[in-house]
Amino acid sequence: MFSYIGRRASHSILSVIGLLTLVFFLTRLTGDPSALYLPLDATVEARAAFAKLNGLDQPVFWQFAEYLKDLLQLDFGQSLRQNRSAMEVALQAFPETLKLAIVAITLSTALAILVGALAAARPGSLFDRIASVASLAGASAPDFWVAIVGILVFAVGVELLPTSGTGSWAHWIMPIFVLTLRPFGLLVQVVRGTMLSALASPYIKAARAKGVRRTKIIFGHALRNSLLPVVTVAGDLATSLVNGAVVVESIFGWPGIGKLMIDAIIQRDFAVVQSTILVTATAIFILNIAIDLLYAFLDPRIRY
Amino acid sequence: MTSITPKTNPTAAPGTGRILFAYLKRDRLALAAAIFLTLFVLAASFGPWLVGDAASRLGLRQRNLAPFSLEHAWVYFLGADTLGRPILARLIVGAQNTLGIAAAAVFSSMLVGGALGLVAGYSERWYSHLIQRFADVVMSFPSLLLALIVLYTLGPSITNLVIVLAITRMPIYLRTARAEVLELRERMFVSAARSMGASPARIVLRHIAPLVLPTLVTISAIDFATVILSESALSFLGLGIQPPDFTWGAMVANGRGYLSTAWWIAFWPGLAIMLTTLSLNILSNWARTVADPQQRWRLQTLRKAAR
Amino acid sequence: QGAQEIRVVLPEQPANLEPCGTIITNVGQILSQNVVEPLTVIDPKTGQPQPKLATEWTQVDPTTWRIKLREGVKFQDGSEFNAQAVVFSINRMTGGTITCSNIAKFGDAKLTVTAVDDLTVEIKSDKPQPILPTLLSVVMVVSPKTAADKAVNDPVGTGPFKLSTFSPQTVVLDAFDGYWGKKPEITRATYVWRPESSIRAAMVETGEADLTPSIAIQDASNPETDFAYLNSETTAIRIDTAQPPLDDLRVRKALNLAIDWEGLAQLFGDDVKRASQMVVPGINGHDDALEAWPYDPEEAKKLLSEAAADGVAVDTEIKLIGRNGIYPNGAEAMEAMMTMWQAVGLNVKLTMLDVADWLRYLQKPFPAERGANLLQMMHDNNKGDAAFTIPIFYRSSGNYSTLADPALDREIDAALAATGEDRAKSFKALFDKARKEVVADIPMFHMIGYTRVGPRLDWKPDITTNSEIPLANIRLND
Amino acid sequence: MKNVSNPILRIEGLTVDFLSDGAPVRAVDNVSFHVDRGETLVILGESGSGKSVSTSTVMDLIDCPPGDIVAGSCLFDGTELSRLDAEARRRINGRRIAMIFQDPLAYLNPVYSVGRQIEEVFESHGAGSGKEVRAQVTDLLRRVGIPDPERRVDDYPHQFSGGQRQRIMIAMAIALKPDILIADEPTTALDVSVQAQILDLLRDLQRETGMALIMITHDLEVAASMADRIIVMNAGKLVEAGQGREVLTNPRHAYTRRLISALPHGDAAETSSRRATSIGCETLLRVEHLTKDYVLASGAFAGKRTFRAVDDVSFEVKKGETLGIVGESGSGKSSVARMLLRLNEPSSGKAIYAGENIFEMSGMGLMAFRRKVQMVFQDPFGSMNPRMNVCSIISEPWVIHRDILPKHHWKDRVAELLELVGLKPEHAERYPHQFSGGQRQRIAIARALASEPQLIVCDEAVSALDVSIQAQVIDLLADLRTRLGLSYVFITHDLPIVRHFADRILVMKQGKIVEEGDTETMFKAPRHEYTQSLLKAVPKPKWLARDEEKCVRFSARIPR
Ligand SMILES: Nc1ncnc2c1ncn2[C@@H]1O[C@H](COP(=O)(O)OP(=O)(O)OP(=O)(O)O)[C@@H](O)[C@H]1O
Ligand SMILES: Nc1ncnc2c1ncn2[C@@H]1O[C@H](COP(=O)(O)OP(=O)(O)OP(=O)(O)O)[C@@H](O)[C@H]1O
Ligand SMILES: [Mg+2]
Ligand SMILES: [Mg+2]
Repeated sequence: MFSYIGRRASHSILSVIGLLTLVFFLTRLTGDPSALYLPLDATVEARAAFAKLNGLDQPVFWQFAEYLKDLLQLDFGQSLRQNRSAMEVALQAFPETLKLAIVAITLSTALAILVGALAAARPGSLFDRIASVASLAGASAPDFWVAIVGILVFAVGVELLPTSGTGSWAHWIMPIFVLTLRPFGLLVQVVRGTMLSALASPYIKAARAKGVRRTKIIFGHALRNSLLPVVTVAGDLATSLVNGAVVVESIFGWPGIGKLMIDAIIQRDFAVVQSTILVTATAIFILNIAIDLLYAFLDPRIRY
Repeated sequence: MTSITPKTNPTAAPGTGRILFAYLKRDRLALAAAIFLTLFVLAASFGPWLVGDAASRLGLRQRNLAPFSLEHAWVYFLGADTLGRPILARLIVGAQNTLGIAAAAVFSSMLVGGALGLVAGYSERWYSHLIQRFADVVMSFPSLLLALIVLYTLGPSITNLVIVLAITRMPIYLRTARAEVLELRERMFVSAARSMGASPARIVLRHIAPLVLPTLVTISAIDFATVILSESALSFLGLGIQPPDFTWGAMVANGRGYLSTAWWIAFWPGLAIMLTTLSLNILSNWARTVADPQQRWRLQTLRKAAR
Repeated sequence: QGAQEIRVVLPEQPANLEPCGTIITNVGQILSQNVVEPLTVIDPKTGQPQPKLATEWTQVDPTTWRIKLREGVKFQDGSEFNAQAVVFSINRMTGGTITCSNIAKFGDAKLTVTAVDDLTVEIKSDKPQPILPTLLSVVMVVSPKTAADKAVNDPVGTGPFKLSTFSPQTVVLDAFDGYWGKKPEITRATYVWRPESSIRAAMVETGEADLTPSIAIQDASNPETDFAYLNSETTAIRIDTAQPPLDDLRVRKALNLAIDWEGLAQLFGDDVKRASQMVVPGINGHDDALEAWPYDPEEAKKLLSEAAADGVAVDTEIKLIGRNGIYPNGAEAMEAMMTMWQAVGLNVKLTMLDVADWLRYLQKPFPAERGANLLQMMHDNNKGDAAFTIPIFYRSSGNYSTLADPALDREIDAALAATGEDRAKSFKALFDKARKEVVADIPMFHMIGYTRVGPRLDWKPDITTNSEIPLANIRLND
Repeated sequence: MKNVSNPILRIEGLTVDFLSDGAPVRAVDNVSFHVDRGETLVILGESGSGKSVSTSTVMDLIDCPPGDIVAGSCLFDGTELSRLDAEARRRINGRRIAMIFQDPLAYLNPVYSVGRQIEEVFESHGAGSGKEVRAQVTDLLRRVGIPDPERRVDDYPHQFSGGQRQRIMIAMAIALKPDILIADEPTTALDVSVQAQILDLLRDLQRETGMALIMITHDLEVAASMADRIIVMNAGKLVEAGQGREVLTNPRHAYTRRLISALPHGDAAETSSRRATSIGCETLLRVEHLTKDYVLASGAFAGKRTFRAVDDVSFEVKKGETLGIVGESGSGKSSVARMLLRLNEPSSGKAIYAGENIFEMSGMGLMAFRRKVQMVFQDPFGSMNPRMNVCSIISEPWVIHRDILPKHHWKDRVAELLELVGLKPEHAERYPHQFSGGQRQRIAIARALASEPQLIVCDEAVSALDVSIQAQVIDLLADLRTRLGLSYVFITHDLPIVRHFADRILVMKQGKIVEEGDTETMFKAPRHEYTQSLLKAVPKPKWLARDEEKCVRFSARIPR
């Protein structure tokens, strides 16, 4: 087990290094930041001066060597735009995203398991149909649509919630709601599907013969046996949330890493792109290791 | 062994198509979904030919025309968009690009992701690890950055758009397939197949894949909506579909600024996306039932004995 | 939120608060005139420079200006405002050790600043600078304690407000007690940002905020709170005159004539003004008498068939290059124009690009294999003088220019060197020529901005609102 | 002695159908029986005759639809079960009526430790929790003969042998000392000595609590030793009912008579034995010093323990020979079989098949080997893909090895194979879950035969078959051996069968071979004391015990 974790960790570190290398070279194929950073009417000399000042005039391999050298001293570069250390910028934004992601994924997984399991317990019933249609409608609605309409209704219309921003618990409600919809819809379907197969298994009959309560049969026996795909899909959704929920972050003014990363990419603020990817990739690799360990915990037949 | 006694009564089995149709008729919701999707596909095939001109005709003086007015031609029944073009006609014409791109992206990500996931789950060799770390890397790679890179290196085209969309959606199929395989490969019938000499390919494709597929199809049905919506975000960068061509996703994005003043611009294409996703899901649930011998009775006409 | 505190919602987060970047909208709207002050300010009505930290200026000779500074001014960190501080600020700007956006306004001019006495400086330039006082409106004076070799996020200036917080969510400015001028009514201003126009409008509506600039036209639905103002932006399409068939004057004219301008104006609201030239009224050099191109598809078709008869390949594919998010409804406008051009028989194809990609076409050096192309652009001249417009577009050395006409270049150089009445007249003549003889662009509209101002505030936006929102000018309705 | 007028369970006119697109399948047809407190009712019957279905109905385990209870009433202790609501029914299940399932491998939840699954019975009925329950659980495991129960409670089902899992199932069923215990083939996977221990346990329980026992079995000896009354079912119908002794010694219905006469005859075995007549001298398979250690890690982070399941096993199989492997449940028989098929890697040792070490084969060699060696798994249900119908299951070897049979013959050949193992050709379209335990076992055999192998490893291949079908299948296997020179490794607990069918016998205990030899010699003069105890541990008829006669064998026709 521990040797497995060690092996996974070393593979993952290698992969992150590979990822960073890839990002470094590929981002530099996407255009010249000086054109974006300077005003449109800046002169050619001004742009050349800018490139020189920021080392962009060097050959890419040289820049990469410099980058590696700095990395060894835990210097992740300066943000061109923000006049700050790029890693500082990323680390400041990441917790905000993480908070949202954790709440959203926990909530949606818990709710989806509940709803999906109950739907699977009575396939074709009214509850099943309503749950399916409602969750799918939520999952396929554009997130900005839900967010803006939500604000127009709940903040402007009935004035129950603040429009946006951070601060009180009330500020959490709408962002979380928007973030929960898609994971919820997808997970309800996955739970329902895998549960249907699990409920037809002989061990469910055995549990019934033992007189196990129905809720326990559903949630203890059938669900537990169908958790593998559920955990995987939830993990994948968590990953996309960890990568940042751009729409929610920008609409609600949530200072997360998603918007930061998008802005940095659009503005070719390379140091920030690299730092944010390093932060989120680390989180994602750790998450995936945790999920793989969870497999072994959930199903004793799986051994690494 | 014992001599073969050929029997000559191959009871003419009703064609699989007929059986499937009978199953479809038993599930009203699935039937409705199938009809609905057929309509969409028909719209996608014949729409441009029917209302193609109307869909691109400017009407700057009837910008954001409200829906349900009968004063204008029928194509304006659902209102007009920000350039006064009839939304209904645009929905019909946009179906082709939308469904085409989404289907291509979802299908290829499911195929590639699923296949890699099956390999990664079944094999314990080095490439299994390689595939998994590859998935991790793809997951950590921002899709927007990928899109930009593709745009700058390969240039804008619909194929490249599909490639980007497919790559970004792929890890979920890969990881889900792998997770299921991890459990399935420990099952006895896999051992049995192995003991009969089935090659790994056969075991994976014939024995494991059919049990993994339903989950992948469920995910893909919802991914359809995701892909349609994210497609418009990537088109915004200049990758892929460009005006005057458009998709439902682009129509939704177009109405973003008008949610409080002209709700219909984003609403109708959003509804179309939602209905497509819903239909695909209902059909995928139906297919899951058909494919599972233990559930299939739900779609059969159970003839009870007289009592 | 106290009685004298206000909250402003901006469309975008300022990436930094470097005072040398105040020409960037979201930096300028926070810092300019609030935290840091320039030497001069431009009068929005006349386009002429007015005193701020400089009180008087005289041109000693064509390349030298002498400037008198205001007395009794202190920086927010307590340092004294004097000639040394001005020298420091200008050197910091031009020194090349930090990346300074504002310097772009000076073009390739080289400046040397010397302190004559405690409250007088002398500015020398390598070339004649007839509009130096106008240029000084982008020179933000910062405390000499500011780091000279790196961009900062904690600007210290002489303005009525000092920066107290800059976090990823807010910027907070507090009134500065030692301000030299009139004490503002507002004691604290909090800035937040939301990109979605409808959300910003909603925030003012619900009272979560008091002011938001640049809301979309469709959100400006309440005449009580929503004010339109002519901003300094002019939209246009640049015609690449170097590429056939666009090198033919008839084709370029036809491009202008084929657009249903009235219809197109629907996209930008009732208050938008049809443009005949690249600068807005009020800018020195704007020609009020110049007529914009009319809508005349028949004439356009005729011109095209004439050109075709002369062997011009009018059916060559012409790329219309748009930029996503350039201005509200920008993509729709491109789609509409493409359709109209197609209607007169031009083979125009639209490509919408992201900024970085679009920039390659905008700025020199242009991509080699660019083919016939039309480029969507927006020009913002809020600095009062056509000198910030004409050379870039029409001089062969101009950064955006596709022209190469030595005669025209000479005319432009002469106009730039002129002063007073002469200057305005030469600029007008140039705009006239550009519209009628050169036709290197398709001016579209002078754009309108909308600002929503909450009922607590007594304030109206004007042409400068895109670059600054001076809090000191805001009154409170009790 | 027994209060006949007030039976604890009375079933009246039970008729059960299974519905699908086609005509309904009638599984149980107008069956009535009853069982009294403290009584043992044995249900005998042909495989697929509806025994499991009718008893499952009592537990409300038939899903309706696709099941359809056409008619019938089920009176438990005076209450009509079908009228109870779900909660009342739940409270009866497990506490008052308990069931041991026929197929113990599939009926345990793979993701919970066995201890937890037994504890669950207590928890579900509010019969305690925590430490005390755990103590009871280990005690139960000890009583059903799981070695080292304290350590093994936390292991998972897949870490137990077939027989051990069956005993775990039994422990689960008797946990709350139910009023009625329905035991569906409770000892098929158990060797005779463990079987005796379990049967004793059940008897003790009956004595202690007055439990009624409904026992479904194929083993006539077990039936004789347990039954107060016997009912016999055939093709869904009840064909005979009566006191145990009467039915067994004086059968009236034709099927019953056939059943009893189909028993392998002891003395006659000498003449009508199914042993090979000519064994080649060619060695087909030679196993040398085979050893298997399992890693037991109960928690994700717990340290490793290993357990030696197979310990230095060596033997030989000649062409045309049947090697019987008998032994204690959990002694490593299935482990050996799985290694021979290269499904598990051995910890050490060699197995030479036709001159090549199985464990070093790869690529085409392995493929060729797998064509020639087939296995019938102890768990037939698990060994079939639930998504494939019988036709594709049986024809799978032909898909894999294209040269066996041309495609247009497949359908006919499937029908033929089904008939050979006593099933009907129309069963080809059904799916594994639609069969009875014995039927599935026969499908597994048909599949093994389909690839025309040289060696078949049969792991409890006929344990769920009633004697008549068993005889038919054994005849078939013997016939193939004679005609085609097939060899068998025949793992079983059923001593009469090995005696009847095997040429040589291996006896295993705790992973080691304790005795090896010629069948007759072994039965006549067992050397090892375990073998001796095996041969002695034959159940004796109940009526003889009750009549306190001396320990005389129930039937002189079955000498042991
Ligand atoms: N789900 C089902 N669908 C259709 N037929 C079924 C189903 N389950 C059982 N049957 C059929 O019902 C009949 C009775 O099955 P049952 O399991 O009761 O047999 P059994 O007497 O227990 O046999 P065995 O001794 O082999 O276990 C069999 O012919 C079987 O094929
Ligand atoms: N995967 C496993 N992990 C740990 N222990 C195992 C595993 N499989 C089997 N065992 C143990 O190995 C021993 C031998 O098991 P095996 O299945 O070979 O027994 P068997 O002789 O076939 O018994 P039975 O007659 O009951 O089927 C048993 O004690 C069992 O508990
Ligand atoms: Mg049975
Ligand atoms: Mg076994």
